[in-house]
Amino acid sequence: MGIQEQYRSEAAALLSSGEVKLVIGFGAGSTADRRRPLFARTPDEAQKFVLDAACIANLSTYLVTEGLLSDGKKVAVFLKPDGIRSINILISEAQLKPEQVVILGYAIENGKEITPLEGRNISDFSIGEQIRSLTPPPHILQEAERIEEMSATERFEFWKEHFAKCIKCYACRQVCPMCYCRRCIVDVNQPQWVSTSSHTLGNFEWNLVRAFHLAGRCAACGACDRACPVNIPLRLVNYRMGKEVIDAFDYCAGENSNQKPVLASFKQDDPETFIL
Amino acid sequence: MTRILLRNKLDDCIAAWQKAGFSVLAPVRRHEMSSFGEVQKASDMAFDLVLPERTIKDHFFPQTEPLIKYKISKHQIDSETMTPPDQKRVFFGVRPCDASGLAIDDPLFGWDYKDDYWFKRRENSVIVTIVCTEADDFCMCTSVKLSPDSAKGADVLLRPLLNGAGWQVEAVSERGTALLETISPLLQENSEPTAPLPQVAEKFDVEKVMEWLADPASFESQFWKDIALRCVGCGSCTFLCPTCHCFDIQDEGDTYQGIRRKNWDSCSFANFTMHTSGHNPRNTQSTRWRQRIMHKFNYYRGKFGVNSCSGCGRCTRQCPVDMGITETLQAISTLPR
Amino acid sequence: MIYSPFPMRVVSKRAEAPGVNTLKLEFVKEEDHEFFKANYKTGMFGLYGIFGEGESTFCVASPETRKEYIECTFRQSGRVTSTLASVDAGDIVTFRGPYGNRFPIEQFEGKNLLFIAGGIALPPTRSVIWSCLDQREKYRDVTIVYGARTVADLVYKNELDEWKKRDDVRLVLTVDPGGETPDWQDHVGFVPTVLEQAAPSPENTIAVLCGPPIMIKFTLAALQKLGFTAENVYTTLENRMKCGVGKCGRCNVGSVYICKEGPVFTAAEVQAMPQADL
Amino acid sequence: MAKIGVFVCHCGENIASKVDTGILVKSLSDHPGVEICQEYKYFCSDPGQETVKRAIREHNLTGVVVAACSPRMHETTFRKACAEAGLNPYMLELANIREQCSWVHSEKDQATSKAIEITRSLVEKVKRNNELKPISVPVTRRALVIGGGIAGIQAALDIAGAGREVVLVEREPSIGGHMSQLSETFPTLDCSQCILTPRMVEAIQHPKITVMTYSEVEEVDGYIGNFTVKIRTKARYVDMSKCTGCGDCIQKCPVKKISNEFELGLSNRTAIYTPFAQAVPNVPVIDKSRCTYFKNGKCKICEKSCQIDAIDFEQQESVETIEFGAIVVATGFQIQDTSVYGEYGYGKYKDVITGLHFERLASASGPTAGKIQRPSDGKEPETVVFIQCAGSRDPSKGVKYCSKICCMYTAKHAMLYAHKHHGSNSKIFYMDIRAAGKGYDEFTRRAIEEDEADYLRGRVSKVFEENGKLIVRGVDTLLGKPVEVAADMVVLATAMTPQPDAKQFAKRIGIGYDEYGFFNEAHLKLRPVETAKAGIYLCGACQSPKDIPDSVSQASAAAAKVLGLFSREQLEREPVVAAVGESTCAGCWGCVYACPYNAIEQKDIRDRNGNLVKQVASVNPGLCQGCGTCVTFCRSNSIDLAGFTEKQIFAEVMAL
Amino acid sequence: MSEPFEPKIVAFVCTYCTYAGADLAGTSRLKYAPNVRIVRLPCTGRISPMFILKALQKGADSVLVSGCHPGDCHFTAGNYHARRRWTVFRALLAFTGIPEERIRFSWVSAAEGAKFAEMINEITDETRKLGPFTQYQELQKVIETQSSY
Repeated sequence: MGIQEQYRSEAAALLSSGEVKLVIGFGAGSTADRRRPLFARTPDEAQKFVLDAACIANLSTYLVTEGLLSDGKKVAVFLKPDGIRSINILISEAQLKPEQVVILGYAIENGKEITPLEGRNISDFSIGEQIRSLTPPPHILQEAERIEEMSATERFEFWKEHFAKCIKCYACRQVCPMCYCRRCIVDVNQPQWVSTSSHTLGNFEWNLVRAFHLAGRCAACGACDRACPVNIPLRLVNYRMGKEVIDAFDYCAGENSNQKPVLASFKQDDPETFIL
Repeated sequence: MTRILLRNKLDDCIAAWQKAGFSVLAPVRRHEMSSFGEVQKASDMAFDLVLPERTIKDHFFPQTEPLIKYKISKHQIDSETMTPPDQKRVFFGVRPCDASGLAIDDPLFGWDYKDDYWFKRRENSVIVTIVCTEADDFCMCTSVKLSPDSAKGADVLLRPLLNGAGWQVEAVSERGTALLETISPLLQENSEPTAPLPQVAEKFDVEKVMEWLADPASFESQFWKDIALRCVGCGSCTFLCPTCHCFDIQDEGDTYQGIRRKNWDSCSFANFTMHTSGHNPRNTQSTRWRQRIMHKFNYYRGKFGVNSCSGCGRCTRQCPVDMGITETLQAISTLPR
Repeated sequence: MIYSPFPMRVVSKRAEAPGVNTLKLEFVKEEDHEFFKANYKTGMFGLYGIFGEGESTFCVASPETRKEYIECTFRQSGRVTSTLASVDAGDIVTFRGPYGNRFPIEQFEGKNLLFIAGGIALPPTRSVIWSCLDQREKYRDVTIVYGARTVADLVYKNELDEWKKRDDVRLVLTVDPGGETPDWQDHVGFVPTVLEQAAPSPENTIAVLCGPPIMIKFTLAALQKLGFTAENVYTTLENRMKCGVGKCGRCNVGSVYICKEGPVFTAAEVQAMPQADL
Repeated sequence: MAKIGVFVCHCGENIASKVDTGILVKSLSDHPGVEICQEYKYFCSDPGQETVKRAIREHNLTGVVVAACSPRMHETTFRKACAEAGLNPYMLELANIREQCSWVHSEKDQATSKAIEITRSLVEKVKRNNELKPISVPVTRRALVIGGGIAGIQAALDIAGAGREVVLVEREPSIGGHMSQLSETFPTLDCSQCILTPRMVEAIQHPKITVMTYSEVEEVDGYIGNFTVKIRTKARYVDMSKCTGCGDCIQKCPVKKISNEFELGLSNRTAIYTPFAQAVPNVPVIDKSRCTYFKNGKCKICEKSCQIDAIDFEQQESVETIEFGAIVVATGFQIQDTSVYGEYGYGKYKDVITGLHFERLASASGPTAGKIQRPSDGKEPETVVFIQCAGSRDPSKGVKYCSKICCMYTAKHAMLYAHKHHGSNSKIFYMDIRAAGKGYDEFTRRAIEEDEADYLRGRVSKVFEENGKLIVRGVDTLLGKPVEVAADMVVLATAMTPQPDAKQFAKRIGIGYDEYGFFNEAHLKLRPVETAKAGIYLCGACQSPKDIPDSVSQASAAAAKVLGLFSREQLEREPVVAAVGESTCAGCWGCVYACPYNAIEQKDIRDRNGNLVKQVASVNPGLCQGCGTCVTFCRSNSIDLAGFTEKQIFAEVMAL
Repeated sequence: MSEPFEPKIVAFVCTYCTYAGADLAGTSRLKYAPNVRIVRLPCTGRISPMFILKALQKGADSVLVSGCHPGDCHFTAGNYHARRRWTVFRALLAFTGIPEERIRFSWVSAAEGAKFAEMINEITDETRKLGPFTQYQELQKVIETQSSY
């Protein structure tokens, strides 16, 4: 039995036994290379699940849909390690109860091979070591390095050109599992900290605030980057923020599910070389 | 015998239009995004695109547009209405679907109250459409009863020559005729065959869809809840749609001055219809997706006699969760009656 | 230009109820005033604004028979209404309108009129009430049923007194149970109940009914019980709006654009709309 | 709209000489929302305040900005004025155009335009101020006194004397502190034990005082009027309720050679012991680390010797949590470790001792029963050299400050030595003689004139042993000559330093400390016994080096502060507290983690039927101190801080 | 010659330490550059990154954020939290090209009037050398005309 079949039957079993009310996985997409989120409520529907190397989306974002888990029932979800990492963060931020999430874990090796991940509950997955050593894809790393090497003026120009394109469709926010706030700061109008207009200034504000709010919380799944319809390399900023909290505070978001938020905790000897 | 414009005359053509006071906009690739942007020479243009990622709507109904500038002083507020720049523009290389989008939106912006911002830009613009020779998996113009060579919304229609050397040129409006006059020396008579149109399959039966949508019972159908499950509620489909026209009006400024702006808004956003009381008529993603489809293929038609979709397929092409109008309408057209 | 408002000077501000104020506005520019006089009909709405904060939509509460001023009554809730609530006489605000359709009061001529309003929904009703009372001779019996949660929540208290004193108007006032004060002389009870007790005849009568959705629902049922047909009951709808002129795309209920085809509808028209979109 | 009154103060010439107030007034008069703008020489004066009040009444002002000095100076003054005129006192802002403008800039036009900008931005802020009401919190009228030395005892007695309950916590087995180690006390030479012991007994017998010895404060939670304190009491292994203090157990204890800490090692003690004979409570403790039973599981001789079964080897340490309204910190000092002065030979030569050792030698209850004998061989010294400032006023090795008591106790030592030993020869190396205090200078004069103490002005460079004598080599700076004295004993006047764990302790209870570890008072001159944390007071040497009279008077002062607080049942607090917008709170609990005061709790939101809808954060206004850390953390902007709301600050910045 | 460039500096400070330190500079009559505008907050913990962005939007050429030294926070830990936020926010600004030299952080106690005065002088001088922050100010200017991409 192939992995896809194995996961289909596992999902079907979860549904038929009544253990979960819903399985969130992938189905065929509108083109051969696309996969789309698929919600199965019956064992039959579970037969439509697809699991292959094109299943790259982080489905954990659906778990924070308003009301989905309020009945206390369980939901199963197909997750890669970055999705599992998201679950850890969401649990530590009290947005999920670990007992409500059944994980159908898988990994994509070399961008091709699907391998199953052992475990069902979040506590079965110890991904701490793994994600700490995880480096972003080489092109992201190279691009980040290239930006670091620029002068401040060049960096500003680089981002200005990218942010100028932003149309404030908030796809980056909507696909992000960490953007679970029912009211986003950009929707606060008394006072209007973030301009809702999508001129470059307003876009700068929005993108900086988004990145800051994700600092120390990003699972590096890249969903925002892929979702951006105007191709802003959002991943770069998120990567840089993640690097900062590791370097400065030895904090790696989503290592486990009982972390204190990095910006709501401190050590007395946190670095402060930049403070006069 | 028809007139043709050769590719190698394009630079002269741009120069001639610029001399006539036009700025020339064409598909460009800039900063990792394709859109319509001002060009100086033919080599600035990106002809290989089936369709740019951004629509020309951007240049008629911009994502953010200053409406009124105000200054606050004691006992007085001075306001000054701002108008779009008085600049004549040629849009070169517009795809039929994008051009149609403009024509679709015209009645909305002109409905009783004329939106001066839209029409000032419309009147200052000449649309040079190039008919399609290629389509991708997402193109769906034929499904909404348009075609890869539709002249809707166009002033000039160009048909690529089979040999790739240029375009067969045809003015389809007075404005188009006038534009061609500015470049008449650059045009030549020729009977070179034009490239064949791409095959764009009809993906759904729009008549059937409209029929189902018009049925009052469909409004409360479970269908909406199921189809919209995976919608994450972003606005990318609406913002990249050549016909979506919803907007917000916002004041922005400091203590002393500011600007009232018209900004794109989206029916996908939860806050879009939220009353200050907290009541929200469209409080779930499924009701919002229903609104979008209903608006495009039922309400708009009822008001303006046309569907608010030109079949560009961007909604699906750009959707982070692979949703879109095509899938929804396909599903509707196959619903059991 | 389409989205440019008229500057308006605040003539006076009156506190109506907790969080509810009425502003009386006069035109700063004569041409704006002329435009308003030429176009305003009872039932229409406008966008009231303050530069720096934005615009907010509510009805014109003054009647079409009095076009020297615009009066508007609103509850303080968001950014714009909070600022509007803080203005004083002499301050400059803005008005954009009048927009929308109207109450067809010439069709009401020769008929009995029944006005029913709940809470903060008296303002739109008040515009029609005065438009008719100012031409009292054209109409037959006039009955006004007005209810609020508490005595304090009743708006236009002076005018209620005035209506009460008139012998050509029948005023039925009520507050919800528990909302009465020790010296309250009028009814205690919900509007539909009080309406049924007052039992106005549906014969040759037009009803104008404004209020929160829940009240509309039950009052409409009461009216139908009394024999009113949905075609003879008028109401207004309020939705979130930004442009007011049918462009911004958010106020529609089903295919109906409230800003252009409304805000005045007959109950029959409202019932034809998809109820889930209200 | 808002009607703001702006009042520009000249502060005499202090502001007016650098800021063109005329221009300031004109500019602000034209600012939107400013109803009236006036200038005056001194707005803080009575007529000035009257002007403000009149303007508030006549113009129905909705807010006031006084452009004058720092809010730290006169905010209270003008808040009062506003309140008297019927305006909520929190509808006031002070534009600081003195300390932060006129006093620090020289160019008039620059200072003027800065003053305009400062004032304008505060006008924008004040437009968005909200009417606030001070928060009332109940006061638990029970005081905690930490430290059972003379300062703590005095504070406890004073508070208890006024009828309020006190818990006195002492970490040693007995109260008494350093004073119980002293022999006679300057300047009266009355016996320290004789005056202290009655106080100790009074404290333990007082019906309103609970003495908790062998106990330490582990955790302090809460805020003024409402502290919750965790106190850990170590196991004594002797039942306090049974023990009569007969001392049989001590007599029988076989482990006898333990260096006696109280006697600074000048004598030994047993494993079960009382620190000193007059200990209060007079109940021994078993030193677990030295006790044979605890080490080997065999012995229990004390248990056998105790006729009333008071020995309890099973006793456990206990933790009690008690509510208090106020805390007096009187944790005292330690003497500096003098071994840093290798050149003085402390630690190397037995007869180089500290002043405190000398106190024990001179004490009638001490190891020598009051005889001055040198530790090495018990001989009475013929010549004693006293070295003052052995640590104090020495930035290089010791401490920068003056320990204040050493001049006096050295004179006393010389005197006691002279009284106890005929033919005594005291040589005192000093830098200055600081004898300011009632009867103090007379006292040092007596030492010199009557008791022939030989004062040599100068530093000692080296002490070394030669032929059984301690050779003290120094300089007499008055004569400008090197001197060498052959001494039998050398007494070092060591510095008073904070307790070794003072900084950790301060952090634990949330008070500030200085670079040495002495606790910070709220204001050195005007609020010397209060700390920056409301409801916590200081007395004694934990704040700075002090002698007994100073410690006692400060203790009484702290007690007066506590009693002042306890005179009210309710306490009014600044209403600068955070509040959560429950409708938008996402319940991520970041604010809960971030709050330094544990003031944020989780609250259940239920629908009409009682079903849990969601959980949101909720601020306890009693606990919130108003730092705003939670506000900044909150991503959905669901928390705001009264007095410094997002709207206010936004407006302030957008007007700059 | 055009007028010499006078930088605009906005400072966000806590009331207990740096504001008091600035007061001390005043009572000590220490002279310093008049370019700084102080916004008083209860604690550095209250200083949100949004404040800094808005100050830049309002044309600040430099922003100073200052509070109590570690261990001295009136609210015991506000400054520790603030320090973490600054570390992260500063990295973000640097990465997006907002020069580090324009956003300054400091600890100034109530006793450090002289440090405050010197620091303001230093920041003013250095900002003067950096010149106006035109790159960011340009964003504000173009919003009048900016519409389509």
